[in-house]
Amino acid sequence: MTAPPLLDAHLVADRGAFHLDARLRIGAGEVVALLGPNGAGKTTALRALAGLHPLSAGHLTLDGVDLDRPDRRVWTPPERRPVGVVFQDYLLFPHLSALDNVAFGPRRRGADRRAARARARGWLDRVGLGGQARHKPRQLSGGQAQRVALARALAVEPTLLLLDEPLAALDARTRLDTRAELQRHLGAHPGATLLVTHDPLDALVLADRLVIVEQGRVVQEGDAATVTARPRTDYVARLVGLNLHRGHADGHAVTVGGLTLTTADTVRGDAFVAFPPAAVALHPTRPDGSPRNVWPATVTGVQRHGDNLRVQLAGPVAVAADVTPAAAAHLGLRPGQPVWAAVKAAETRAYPA
Amino acid sequence: MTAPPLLDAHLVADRGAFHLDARLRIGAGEVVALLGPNGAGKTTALRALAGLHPLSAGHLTLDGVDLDRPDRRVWTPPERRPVGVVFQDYLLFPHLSALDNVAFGPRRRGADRRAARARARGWLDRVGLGGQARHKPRQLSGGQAQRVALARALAVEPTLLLLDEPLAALDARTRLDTRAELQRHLGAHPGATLLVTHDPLDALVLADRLVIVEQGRVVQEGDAATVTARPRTDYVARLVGLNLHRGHADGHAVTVGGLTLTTADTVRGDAFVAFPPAAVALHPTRPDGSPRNVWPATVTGVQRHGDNLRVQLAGPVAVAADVTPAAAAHLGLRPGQPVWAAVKAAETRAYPA
Amino acid sequence: MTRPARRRQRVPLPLLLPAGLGLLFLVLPLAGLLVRTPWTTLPRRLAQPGVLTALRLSLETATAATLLCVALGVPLAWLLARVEFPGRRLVRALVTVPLVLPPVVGGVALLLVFGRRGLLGSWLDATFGVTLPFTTAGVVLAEAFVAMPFLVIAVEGALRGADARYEEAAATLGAGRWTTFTRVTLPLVAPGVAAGAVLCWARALGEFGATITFAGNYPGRTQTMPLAVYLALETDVQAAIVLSLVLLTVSVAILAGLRDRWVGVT
Amino acid sequence: MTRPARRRQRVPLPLLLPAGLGLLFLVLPLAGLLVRTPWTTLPRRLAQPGVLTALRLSLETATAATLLCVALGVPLAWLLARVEFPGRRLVRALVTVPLVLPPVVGGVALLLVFGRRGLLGSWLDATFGVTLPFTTAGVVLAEAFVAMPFLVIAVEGALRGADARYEEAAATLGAGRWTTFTRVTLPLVAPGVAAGAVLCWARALGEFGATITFAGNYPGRTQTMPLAVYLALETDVQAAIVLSLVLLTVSVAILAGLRDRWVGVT
Amino acid sequence: GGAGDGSSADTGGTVTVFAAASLTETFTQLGRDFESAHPGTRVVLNFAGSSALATQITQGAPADVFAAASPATMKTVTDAGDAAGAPAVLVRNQLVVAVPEGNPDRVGGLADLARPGVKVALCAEQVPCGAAARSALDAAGVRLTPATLEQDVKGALAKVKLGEVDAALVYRTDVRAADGLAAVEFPESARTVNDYPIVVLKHAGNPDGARAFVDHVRSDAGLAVLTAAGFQAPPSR
Ligand SMILES: Nc1ncnc2c1ncn2[C@@H]1O[C@H](COP(=O)(O)OP(=O)(O)OP(=O)(O)O)[C@@H](O)[C@H]1O
Ligand SMILES: Nc1ncnc2c1ncn2[C@@H]1O[C@H](COP(=O)(O)OP(=O)(O)OP(=O)(O)O)[C@@H](O)[C@H]1O
Ligand SMILES: [Mg+2]
Ligand SMILES: [Mg+2]
Repeated sequence: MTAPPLLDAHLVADRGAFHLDARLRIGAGEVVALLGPNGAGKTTALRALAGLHPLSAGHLTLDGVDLDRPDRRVWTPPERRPVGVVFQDYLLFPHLSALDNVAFGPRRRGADRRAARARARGWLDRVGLGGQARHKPRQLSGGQAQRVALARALAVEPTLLLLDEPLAALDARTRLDTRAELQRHLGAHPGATLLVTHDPLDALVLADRLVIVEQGRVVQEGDAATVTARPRTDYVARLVGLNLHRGHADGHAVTVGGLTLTTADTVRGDAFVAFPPAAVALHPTRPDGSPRNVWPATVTGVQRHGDNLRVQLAGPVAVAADVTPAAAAHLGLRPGQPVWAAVKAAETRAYPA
Repeated sequence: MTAPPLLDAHLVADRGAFHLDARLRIGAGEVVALLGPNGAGKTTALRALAGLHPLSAGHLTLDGVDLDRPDRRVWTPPERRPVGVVFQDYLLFPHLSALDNVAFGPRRRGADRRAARARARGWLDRVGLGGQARHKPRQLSGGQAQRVALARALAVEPTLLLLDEPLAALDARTRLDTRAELQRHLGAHPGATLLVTHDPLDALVLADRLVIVEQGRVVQEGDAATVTARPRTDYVARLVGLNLHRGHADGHAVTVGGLTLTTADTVRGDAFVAFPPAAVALHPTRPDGSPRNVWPATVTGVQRHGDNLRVQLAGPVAVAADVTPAAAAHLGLRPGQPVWAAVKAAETRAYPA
Repeated sequence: MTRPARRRQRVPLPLLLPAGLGLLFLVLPLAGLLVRTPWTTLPRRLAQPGVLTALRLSLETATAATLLCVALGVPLAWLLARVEFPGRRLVRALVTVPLVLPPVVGGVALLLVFGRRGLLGSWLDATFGVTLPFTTAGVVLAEAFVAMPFLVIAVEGALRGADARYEEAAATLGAGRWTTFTRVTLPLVAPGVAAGAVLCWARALGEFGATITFAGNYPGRTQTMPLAVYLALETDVQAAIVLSLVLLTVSVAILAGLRDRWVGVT
Repeated sequence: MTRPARRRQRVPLPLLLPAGLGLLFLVLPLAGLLVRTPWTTLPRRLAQPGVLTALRLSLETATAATLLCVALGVPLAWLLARVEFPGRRLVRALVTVPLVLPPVVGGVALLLVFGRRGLLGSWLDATFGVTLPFTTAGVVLAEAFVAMPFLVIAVEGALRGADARYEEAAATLGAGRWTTFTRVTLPLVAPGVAAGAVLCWARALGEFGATITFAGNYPGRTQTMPLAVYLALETDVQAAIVLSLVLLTVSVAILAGLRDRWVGVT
Repeated sequence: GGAGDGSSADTGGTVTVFAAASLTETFTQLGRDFESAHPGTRVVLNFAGSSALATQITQGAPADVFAAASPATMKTVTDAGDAAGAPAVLVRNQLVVAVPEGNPDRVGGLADLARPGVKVALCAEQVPCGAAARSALDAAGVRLTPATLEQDVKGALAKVKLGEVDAALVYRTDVRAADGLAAVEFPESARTVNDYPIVVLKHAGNPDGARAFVDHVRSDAGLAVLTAAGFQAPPSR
């Protein structure tokens, strides 16, 4: 992007002992997913953007306007920010019907009662709750409430849309519909969107770019392809389902712990090496043949994982391997059993750390 | 099972205009997942099992003991039921530390303070929150709170364990760990488990059997393989990612709407036919060759779906098709465009309705 | 809020026993009064001309005082609950002053401020020709002074109990503090306001000391039921009992008629 | 509860204005009293022997009355909030009786029940040799009678506002109703109980009519500060003002010293 | 209860006296005098409104002596059979017009109270000072609309003191006790004297002490204390 991003923020904030220090830029029409483990500071960042948590330093510029600038004592109250929020635990007004909850924002932003209600009705229909318009929040199931919250935030058509786990409480079917709906809306609207989510699928489907925070710091960011192909932390690796190890590379060889892995990529210096659990083949005895990376390991755990079994292995490097139930039966896997692990060089990826 | 199931229940209950009427049987050590769209009555069923919502008819027998029998005016209060519950929105006691929340159950079930705390500490460690033992619930992030709730319910080691979306708020990484933890615990404990979830993956990984409710009724049940292979309602079909149609079968031919589909299976009479979106091939012109089922269709929508694109098609039957971005670029898909859809008979599954 | 739908309510004895004792303690004295009520002469006593006038005046002034308390007390409670300012703790303690002050002294204090020679009263008199003592408005003022702490404390408690994150949600939807207050906060704490208003109303209805001291006692103008009761006590305990019972019956009937609205059942 | 951490608190005028007026209304009379306080003779007046005794007695009896109210009133509030029984609405209205009853009549009613010739009193006297009127215990009783409604109503409101689903969660963890009450419900509504207890204590501290009627006016035994104020008013308004200020200062200091604990700030 | 040993013939122990609030100062003094005259005896005083005291006594309050501010309240006690013997008149009190010091409105008699612009506080007719005021005004043929009908003398006095009214009809003793006020005597007051009766109670725990106390307050020394406060000696003396 050559144009300045719609949102340009450097969020520095404290919450008890927790310290957040994260830079965020989101372009017009761009959807950024904020991912991170529990307690990483995602909600705190979102609250800071909404004006609900003060910045202690840094800045927040939206559409060229400085909303927050602690050094210059500039601060904009939440109600004056063109920001819409879907909260993690709904926060639907209990005394208002679903319709009036959704109409609340348009009403406050100047629409008359009738227009606000008409707009709200449209949004309720779009999230599939046209029939529940008169229901009070306590008469809605968890998922219905979440969808009303979504409609309420979308109804103000904000420049910056913030969503804290907007799809978490939806059932698989509704989730698909609402995700598609959300995707359509996000595609249509010119503002910036920040989506806090735990679900990598939501992030991959909805977001143009991923920002990953851990312990208040941005640890990785980039588009889905880069992040999924080249995770840089354990958390990201598990998120995208890869084994990740950090070691020292010298051309096609990366030394990790006591093991040297041969990789297809060429790197030098500190490097990561990543490979999917499905790429790890298990053998009862040392295998011959093409796999260049072979090492003895010990089974420490076996869990069902989808149609396959995921096997945890200890050894020179700790890795996870996915095997089919048939293969598992053949190997007779149980904790403590020694096996040989093999990974083809072609299935590994190495990149600078 | 020849032995009577540990839990044998016929839950009939009313909640406003909503009527629940569901039979549930869970064997010792068995894990049943209760799936259904928002508002289907999952939480209501769970509350009835816990004794928090009265049955209006039916019965509830656990381990041979009648806990609920409205016809004989038998009713057991929640605190006397050997039942543990993880609530959908945590309900951690705000005035107690995480440790004391978890110790609450053991304490009430007779352990002395020291023993209860020791047990609680063990459970907190197992859900990865040993360091947060002294935190009050409001100092925990959403996901941390959920994990404490999980530990609290598990700490009473109940005969019947009820979980209302126990993993919904967990991030992908913790979810994997906690799911594995949960699976280990469920595998070890001799009681029955009912798991309400929206996540088909949770259900497939954790549950031995799936029960699907819609509008208060059980619409399908069975093990994962059966349910995923032979969905019987739209909801289930979308849950497991299949196109599903109901029609009339006559041997290898099933007539659905105006279309007759050739299937590999042989059925007669009312029948379902199911096939995955990935099995639907799209062509710009009528294809020649092996696929036996070919029909003209119109694109109504295209969404990203993982690495692929999911294309919604109208025509004699409405189906979804998954295509690679490359194929989509080749076809130049946009809404309104006519295409030809083709499905190989070998990729369809037909079974009696 | 969802309430537990437990089929059979078993009430534990350690709760039932003190609850019953408490109820007995509150209700027995009433029974004592009823036993002493001169039932035969009751109709004659009730028919006396002053009774109805005093009752009407009592209900009117108590209601007016409650409205005044709500109008001033709810914003004050909001200020105490939601805005941090230096000295807040002291202000909160000062709010309880009328509660602790013996009402007669409260009346004297009101005279010192609003009386003919009072700090504000002399100015009010000179500027607007308004005198408050010995008027019905004075009764309302005296009752409001004594009853306001109940409203403020009850509403502040309700505000603190309410989840302030709803107000955050309202702010993100574009509502300023005032709109948030009227559209979100007030409806959320409505049960607390109702409970406070009931306390306030009941206290105003029973007010005696500040009223007689500040507003005096003149039938039809400032003589409320409690004043009539006290005067009756001077000569005839039974007449006082009858008047008290009238006051009680009317107020209990009104409160019971409000259904559960004033305790937050929606 | 999370409180909004808004950087600059802008207080809307339509809230600030009535709040300020309300505060002024509550505090101005106090200023009036201070203006009239005879500062020069203050030390001499305060040094008089009865003052300290009456103050101590007031604080002790008000505290004892509050404890009694909490012990009986919290279970009663729980019963009203959580158990459905026929006539609940009437019982709830009856709880407000001592609020509306003019306190002197309340004292008469207490005499009719607990007096030596009263319904229960004669039995108590004959069986246990216990007489309550004209004793310090009688003061506590009279104050508790007058103050209990504040506690019951405040706590019931808090109970209804509390999310009953926590109690359900406790039940599923094996807690019976009593354990749930002590371990979950009480801690959850602790702010409400504290607010109610403060109202109750302040009301008991200012109690006059029921006390002088039921317990008499014996220095050292039943003469609390409000009674001393009343007697001082017979001869000397300034002495009464001084005594009232002593009472106020002590109570405001105690309430301010409780920090914000009694309004539910944890 | 504060009763001493009733069977003993001496006055030892405690004498519990229920006295009208308007006797607070004089009876406190008299109690102290009595104690020094009878070492070993304690006088416990309970001051309140006469009617409240009467109610307490008829409800079995442990009292030895009752000194009321009006014959009417005394009558409720004697009617209930709680008095031992007939009450004696202790002192009398006379109505005056209380005005602020310096008498700014130049009130000279009852007739001046009816002048327009003069605000007057009276006691309500249910209490002795109100009944007395009514008969005094009737006797003087003065018709006036008071600003307020106070429940007791104290209330009426407070209103004069704080300047809310310009004059009030109260007892002489009350004006004497308060500073900043002046009393305007008027001839009709002779007809409206109010008697303070005193009696030993039937259920007295210490009847001998009670009698001794009554004798003490009715003695010349006792009366001196009372008249010093503005009371008049009863006619029989
Ligand atoms: N009210 C609070 N007081 C003190 N610390 C808090 C508070 N709320 C959260 N924290 C701490 O701040 C950190 C960040 O919390 P935050 O809610 O932003 O995390 P999150 O990334 O949103 O987590 P989750 O995925 O669980 O929602 C956590 O470590 C948490 O312990
Ligand atoms: N308190 C209530 N009063 C009346 N109706 C209610 C109440 N709570 C829920 N319902 C209705 O009962 C039905 C079942 O709700 P329930 O909470 O059991 O659904 P659920 O399957 O758990 O949904 P979700 O997946 O959204 O949690 C819904 O249709 C809902 O509208
Ligand atoms: Mg969060
Ligand atoms: Mg649910």
